[in-house]
Amino acid sequence: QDTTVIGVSIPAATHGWAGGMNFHAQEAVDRLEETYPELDFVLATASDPAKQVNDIEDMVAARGIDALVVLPFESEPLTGPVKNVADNGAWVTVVDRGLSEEGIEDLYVAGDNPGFGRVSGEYFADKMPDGGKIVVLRGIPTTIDNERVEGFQSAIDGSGIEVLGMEHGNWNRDDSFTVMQDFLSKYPEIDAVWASDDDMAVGALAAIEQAGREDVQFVLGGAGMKEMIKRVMDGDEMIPADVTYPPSMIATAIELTALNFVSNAPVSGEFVIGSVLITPENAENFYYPDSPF
Amino acid sequence: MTVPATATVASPEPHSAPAALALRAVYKSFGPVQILFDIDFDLRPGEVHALIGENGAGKSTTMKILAGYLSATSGSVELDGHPVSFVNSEQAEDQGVVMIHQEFNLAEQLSVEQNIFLGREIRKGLFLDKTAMRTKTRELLQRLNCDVDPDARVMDISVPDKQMVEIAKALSRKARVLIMDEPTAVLTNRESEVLFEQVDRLRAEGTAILFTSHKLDEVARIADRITIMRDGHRIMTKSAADLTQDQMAEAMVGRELSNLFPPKTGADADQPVLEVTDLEVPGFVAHASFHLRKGEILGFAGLIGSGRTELMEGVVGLRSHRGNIKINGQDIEINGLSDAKRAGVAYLTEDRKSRGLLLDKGMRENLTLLSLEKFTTGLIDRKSEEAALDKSINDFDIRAPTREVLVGNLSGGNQQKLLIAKTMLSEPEVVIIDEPTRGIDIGTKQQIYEFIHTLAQAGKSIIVISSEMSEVIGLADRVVVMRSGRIVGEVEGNDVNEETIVRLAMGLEGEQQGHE
Amino acid sequence: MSDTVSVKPASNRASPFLDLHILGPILALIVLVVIGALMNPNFLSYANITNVLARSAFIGIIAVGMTFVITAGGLDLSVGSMAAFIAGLMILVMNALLPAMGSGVGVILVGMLTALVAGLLAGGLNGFLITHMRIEAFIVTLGSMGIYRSLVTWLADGGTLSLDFGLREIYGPVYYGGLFGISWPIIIFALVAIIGEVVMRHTAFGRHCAAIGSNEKVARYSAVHVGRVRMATYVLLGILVGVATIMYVPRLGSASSATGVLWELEAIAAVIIGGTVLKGGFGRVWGTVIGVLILSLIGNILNLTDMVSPYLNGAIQGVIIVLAVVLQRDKKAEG
Amino acid sequence: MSDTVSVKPASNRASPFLDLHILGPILALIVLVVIGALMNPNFLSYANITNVLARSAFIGIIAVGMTFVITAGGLDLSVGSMAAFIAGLMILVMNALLPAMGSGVGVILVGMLTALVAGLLAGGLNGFLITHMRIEAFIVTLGSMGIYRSLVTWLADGGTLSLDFGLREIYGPVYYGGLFGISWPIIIFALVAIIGEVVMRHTAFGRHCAAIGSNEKVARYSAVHVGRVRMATYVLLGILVGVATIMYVPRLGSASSATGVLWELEAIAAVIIGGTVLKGGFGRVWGTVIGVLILSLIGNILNLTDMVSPYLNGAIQGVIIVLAVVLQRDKKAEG
Ligand SMILES: Nc1ncnc2c1ncn2[C@@H]1O[C@H](COP(=O)(O)OP(=O)(O)OP(=O)(O)O)[C@@H](O)[C@H]1O
Ligand SMILES: Nc1ncnc2c1ncn2[C@@H]1O[C@H](COP(=O)(O)OP(=O)(O)OP(=O)(O)O)[C@@H](O)[C@H]1O
Ligand SMILES: [Mg+2]
Ligand SMILES: [Mg+2]
Repeated sequence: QDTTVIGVSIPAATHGWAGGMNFHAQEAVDRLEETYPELDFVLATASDPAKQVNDIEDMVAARGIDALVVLPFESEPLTGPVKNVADNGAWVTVVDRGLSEEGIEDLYVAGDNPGFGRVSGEYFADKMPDGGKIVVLRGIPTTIDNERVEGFQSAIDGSGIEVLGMEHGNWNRDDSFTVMQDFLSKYPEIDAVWASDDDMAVGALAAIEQAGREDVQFVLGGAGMKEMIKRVMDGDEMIPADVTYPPSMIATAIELTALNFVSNAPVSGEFVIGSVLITPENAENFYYPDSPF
Repeated sequence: MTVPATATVASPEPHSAPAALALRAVYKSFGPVQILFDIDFDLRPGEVHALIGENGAGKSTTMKILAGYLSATSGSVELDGHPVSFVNSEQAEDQGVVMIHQEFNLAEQLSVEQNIFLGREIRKGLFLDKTAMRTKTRELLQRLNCDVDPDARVMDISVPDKQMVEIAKALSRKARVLIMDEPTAVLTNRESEVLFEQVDRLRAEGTAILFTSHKLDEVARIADRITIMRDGHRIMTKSAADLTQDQMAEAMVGRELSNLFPPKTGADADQPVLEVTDLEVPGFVAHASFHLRKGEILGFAGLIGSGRTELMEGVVGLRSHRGNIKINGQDIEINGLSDAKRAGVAYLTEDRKSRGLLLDKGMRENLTLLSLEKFTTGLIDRKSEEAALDKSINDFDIRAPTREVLVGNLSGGNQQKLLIAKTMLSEPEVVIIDEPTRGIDIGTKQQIYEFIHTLAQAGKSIIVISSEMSEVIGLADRVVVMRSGRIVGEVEGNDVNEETIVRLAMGLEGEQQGHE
Repeated sequence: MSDTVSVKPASNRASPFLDLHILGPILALIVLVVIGALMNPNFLSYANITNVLARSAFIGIIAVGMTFVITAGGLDLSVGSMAAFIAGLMILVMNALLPAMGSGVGVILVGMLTALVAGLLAGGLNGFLITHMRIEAFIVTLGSMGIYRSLVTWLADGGTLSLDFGLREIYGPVYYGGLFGISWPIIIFALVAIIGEVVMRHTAFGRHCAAIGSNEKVARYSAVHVGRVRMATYVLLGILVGVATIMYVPRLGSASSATGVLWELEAIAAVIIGGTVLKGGFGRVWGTVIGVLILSLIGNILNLTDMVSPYLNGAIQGVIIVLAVVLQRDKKAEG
Repeated sequence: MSDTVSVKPASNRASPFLDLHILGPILALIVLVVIGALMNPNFLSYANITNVLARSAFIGIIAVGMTFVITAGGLDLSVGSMAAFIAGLMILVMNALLPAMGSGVGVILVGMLTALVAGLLAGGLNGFLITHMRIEAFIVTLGSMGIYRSLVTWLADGGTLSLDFGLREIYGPVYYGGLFGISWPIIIFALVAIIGEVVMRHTAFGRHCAAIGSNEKVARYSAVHVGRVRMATYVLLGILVGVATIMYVPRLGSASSATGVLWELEAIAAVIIGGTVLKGGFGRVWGTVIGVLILSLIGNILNLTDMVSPYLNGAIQGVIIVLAVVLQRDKKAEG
C-alpha cells in the first residue's frame, strides 16, 4: 500500500496561543504517524505569510503531498497558493482562518473570532450592569484581532461600559505588562480589563498586583490557558472567567484529515468550534493539566 | 620655451614672470589657533619651488590652501593673476592644480589602477575602459621605474610603492601646477632620483612645481627658488643659488646648527644583549643571525624591500617567525609584542599613520597606549598621564596647536615625534627604531640623534633601520646590511662608509650568511 | 653571484587564500545543492528549482541594491518595511483606480509606476537624511523601518490590504508566468543581478562606491561626488525595493504588517555571505546572488527533509550560515 | 630656541561643536521629559518613573555591555535570543532542582548562577568564533541569534516555560522589591552603568577597546592583546545578558520564544543614540544609559497620551529616534 503524505503548515510559535497550537500539531502528527504507518506527515512552521507560501510550494513540488492542513498566517496571501494545491487534486483542510475565496477547502475547522469577542463583550455587559470603565489590550495588529475587537465592541454597545483606552499588547506578556503599567499611571480608576488573551492577562495581572490597585475588579483573558482555567476553577476573583479559543483545533483538523485517508468516514464540511465562556461552574471540563498551554 | 635646470631665475621679485598660482596676505586659523600669518607667495610656470621649514611651520597648510583643500581664513588665492576661490579640490584640479599629500591619499582596498584613475576614470560610453587605464597605469609607473602590478590592491603594496602610486596619480592628472608635500620622505635616494627626473621633465614643459622636503640636499639639487617658513610666517624667498644648505637650516631653525651627528662612543662592553640566530620570517626573511651589544647603536642598511622591517617585526613578535632569540643570554619565546615588551624590547614602526598612532584620538591617549600599565593602579591615573605628556612635549619638542588636538591634525613631523615619545615611554632596554626621522626637520633630527646617543650612553642598546644612508653611517657603531631577505654582511669602524654599504646592499660584494 | 635567495618579495601573489575567498561562497552553495539532492530526489526537479529561484527574487533584487549601499559604507535596515509599505500603497492605488480605469493592464502599469516612484522617494529620503543631515545610517533606517511598518499597519487598519480579485487574475502572470519556461521573477532577478554586477565592476559609479566605503576622505579628495554617490546608492536600493515589490504583490495579492518582516536582515546577511565587507570598501554582486541562493536553499532543504523538530529549524539555519562564511573567512593578512 | 612653542597647558577647550555633541542626547532626554510632563500630570509620578526605570533595566544592562562590543569595533545581534534562552534555561534548572532542594533561596541562587555561567559561555562562544575563527561578527551573531531562539522554542516545546509558583513568590522581590524605595532592577542598572562608565573611561580595558575599534593594527603594534580584549567584550556582554535575565525572570516568571524579541536592535539603537560610533573607536557608557531612557520614555509617553492611532506608534517612535540623533549629528571636521 502506498503511503499518503499529509502536509501541515502552521505559523511559528511566536506567542502563547501559537505555541500551544504548535504543540498540539506536533503531538497529533507523532501520534498519527505511530498509529497509521501508511501516513507520512510533513510539518512546517512559518514566521510570515511569504515563508508559509514557500513551505506549501515545497510540499507540493518536492514532497508530493496528497493532503494539506493549513492554518493560514493571513487569509489573503494564502488563498492563491492553497487554491493551487487544491487544483492539483490534493485534499485541503483549512484551520481557523478562512480563505478569502469560498469553496477551495474540503474541510474547514474554524475558530470563531467575532464570536470570541462577542462572548467576552457579553460577559462584561453581564458582569457590569451599571456600566464601568475598562481598558483593552489588543493583540498583534491583524484581521483576527480586528474581528475580535469588533465583536467585543458591538456586544458592549449600549451597556454603559466605557472603554478608556486600547493599546496593542501583541499577545505578549512583556508588552502587555508594560502597557498595563502605563494604563494604570494614566487612569486613576479602572474597573476592569479585557486582556483578550491569557498571555496578556498574565502580564496585566502582574502590573496590577505591582501597582497595588484595588479599583481593578477583574481581568478577562481568553484562549483557555491551563493556568488561567485553574484560577477560574479556584474561584480567583481577579480571574472570574475565561473564553475558549482552543489551540487544539489544529489537532482536530489533522485527525479528521487523516481519518479521510484511513477510513471511509465522511469528513468534509465545516466544523466551527465556537468560543465558550468558562466560569467556575464549568471550568473543570476545560482543564487539561498535562497540556503545555 | 624651456628653462634650463641649472640656471635660476635671476630675480626673486614678483614682477619678473606672472605667477601661475599665488597667495596674497593669507591668514589661516583652526578654531582659536592661528596657524598662518600674512603669507604672500607666488609660484611661477616652469620653476621648481621648495617650501621648507620646521615641523609644524605651516607648509602643508599653505599647500592645502593653494590646492583648494582648505580655505584661507582671510586673504586670497590667485590663479594667473586672478583671484579664485576654489570651493573644493576638484575645482582646483579642473584648473590644473594637483597636489600630492604628505599622508597617503589612497583607498587601501582599491587596486593601484583604480586609485590612479579615481574620480577621473577613462570611459568608453557608459563603461570603464579598463584596458586603456591599465595600459596608462603601467606606462606611468614605468616612467617612475616602479614595477607594481596595476591590479594589486594598495593595502598589499609597500610604503615606497604607495608613494610612487601617489606620484603616478598626480602625473596622470595633467597638472599645470604640481604641489608635492614631502614626496621623498619614504623614498631612498635612488627612488628620489627617479622622481627628480620626472620633475625636470615637467619643469621643462613649463609646469609650476612646489614641493617640500626635510632633506636639504634634495632641495639644493632640484629647487630653483626656496621659500622658508617659520612658525606660520614666511621668512624669506630666495633663489636657490643664493642659499647654501647650512644657510637654509639656519634660517629654518632660527639658530645655528652644530654638527648633525654626535660623536660615536661605541659599545660599553662585548656583552650581547640581544642575540638572534637563524631567524626566519616566512615569505620575507631567511637565516638571519645578528647580535646587539649593550650600549651599542647597530645600524641596519639595505635597499627598500630588503626585509629589514619584516625581520624586526619578526624579532618583536609582530610576525610569526622561527628561530632563536636570546636576551641577556637567556632563550626567550616572543609570540607577540607584549612578550617583547616584557623582555624590554621596543619597536618603533616605520608606518606611523596606519600602525603607529590612533589618528582620531588625542596625544595623551596615544602617548600612553603602549605603557598604560605604568599609569594604572586599578584605575588610570589621569594626572600622571598629563605629566608624562608634558614631559614628552618638552623632551621631544612636540608642537601642537592645542593640547587636545587630534593626532591626525598634528603636522607630520610632530606625529613622528609623538610616536618616538610613545615608544620611549615604555623604557625599553633594547630599542628598535625603524626609519626614525621620516619627515622630521633638520633641527629636530639633530635633537633625535642626540637623544639616541644619550640613550646608548645610558646603557640602552639600539637598532636603527634607515633608508637614509647618512643617518646609518652617522649614527651607527656597526652596520648590518640586508639584501632580498638575507643578511649579506656586517661592517664596523672605518668600513662604515657609503661605498662598502652600497656594494653589499646591491649584491656586488660579500657572501650570504647561513648559506651552507 | 648569489642568486639562491629563497625569499620572494611579494608581487606575483596567486595566494591560495584569495582563491578560497572567491571560491568560498560558491563552494558552500555547491555543498548545499549536493546535500539537497542526496536528501530528496525531487530537489533537482524543475518545479523545485523554479520555486526556489523565484522566491529568492524578492530578497535577491533588494540584496543587489544593498550590496551597493554596504560597499559605499552604508546600511539600510528599512528595506523590509519599505517593501511592505510600497506593497500596501500599490494595492491601495490600484484598487482606487479600478472604478475609473476598469480592470485592465493600465491599472497594473500605474501600480507598478507607483511602486517605483515610492521606492525612489523612500530611498531618497533615507539618503537625504544620511548624506545631508549627516545622521548615522543605522539610526535613520531604524527610524524609517518603524515609520514604514507603522504606516502599512495604519493603511491596512491593522489588517490586510488585498488586491481586487479581478486585478489579481490579470497581474498574477507577473509572478507565475514567464518566458520560455523561466518565470518572470527569475528573469528580472537575473537581469538586475547582471546589470548590478556590470555597474559594480565596469562603471565609475561602482568604483566610486568602493572608494567611498574604503576611505571617504580619499574619495572626496579625488573629485568623487561623495554625497551624490552615496545618495544614489540609497535611491537605487529604494527603486530595487520597488521592483521587488512589483514581483511580490502578484504572488500574494496582499500586504499587511507581516509583509517583509526581517527581509533587511536576510538581505544584509546575503550580502555578507557573498563576500562584501560590512564596513564598506569592497563589494561583489555575484557573491550576493550566491548568498541569497544559499539562504533560500537552507529553507528549502529544511522543508524537503524531516528534521528533528521544526522548532530547531532556526538553529540549523544559524549553523549553516556561520559555516558558509567559515569557508571564506578572512585569513588576516599579517602585519 | 625659537620660543613660539604653541602648546598651551591644558584646559580652555570649549569648542561649541564638542559641547553639542555631548549635550545632544541629554537635551533630547530633557525635551522628552518636558513633553511627557506637559502631556500627562502622572508622568512625573513616583510610580511612573519607577516603572519606566525598572523596565529600562533589562535593555539598559545589556546596552552597557553592547557599548563595549561596539566601541571595540564589534556587534552582537544575538543578545535578545540569548536572553530568552538563558531565561528558559534558568527556569528549567530551577524547576528541576525544586524537588531535591525544596522551595527556598538556595534554588534561586543556583538559578542565578546558571544565568551568569550560561551568559559567560554564550558570549564566549560568540567571541571565540569572531576572534579565533575570524568570522564577521554580524554573521556569527546572526547565526547564534537563530540558534538561541530555536533552542528556547524547543525547550518550551513551542509554548511558555513557567517558573514554579512557590519559587515565584520567593524570587519576585528581585524585580518588585528594592532598597529605600528604589527597586532592585534600578539599583542594579545604576550599578552596572556606573561600573561600566568607570571601566570605559578609567581603565586600561576601556582604552584598549577604543584603540582596537579605532585602528586594530595600531593597537597590535602597541602591545594590546587585540584578540583577548575583543573576546572579553563579548564575554562581558554575555554575562550582562545573564544579569539582565536574572532581573527579568522574576517579573513574570516565564520565558517563551517571544521573550527578548528585538532587544538587540533596541540595545544597539540605545548605544548609538548615546553617541557611541557604530564603526567603533569611541564609546561612552553614560550616553548609552541616556539612549536607553530615551527609548523607554518614547514608549511610555505614547502610552500615556492619546495619540492619533496606536498603529502609528511605531512611526512616531521612528521619528523621535531620528530627531534625538539630529541633535548631536557630526559636524564634519574640516580638512
Ligand atoms: N585640521 C587641523 N586642526 C587643528 N590644527 C591643525 C589642523 N591641521 C593642521 N593643524 C596645525 O597646524 C600647524 C601647521 O601644520 P602643517 O601640517 O602645515 O605643518 P608642516 O609645516 O607641514 O609640518 P611638517 O613638516 O611636520 O609636515 C600644526 O601645528 C598643526 O598641528
Ligand atoms: N602587507 C604586505 N603584503 C605584501 N607584501 C608586503 C607587505 N608589506 C611589505 N611587503 C613587501 O615586503 C618587502 C619588504 O618590505 P619593506 O619595504 O618594508 O622592507 P624593508 O627592508 O624594511 O624596506 P624599508 O624599510 O626600506 O621600507 C617589500 O617587497 C614589500 O613590498
Ligand atoms: Mg607637513
Ligand atoms: Mg621598512
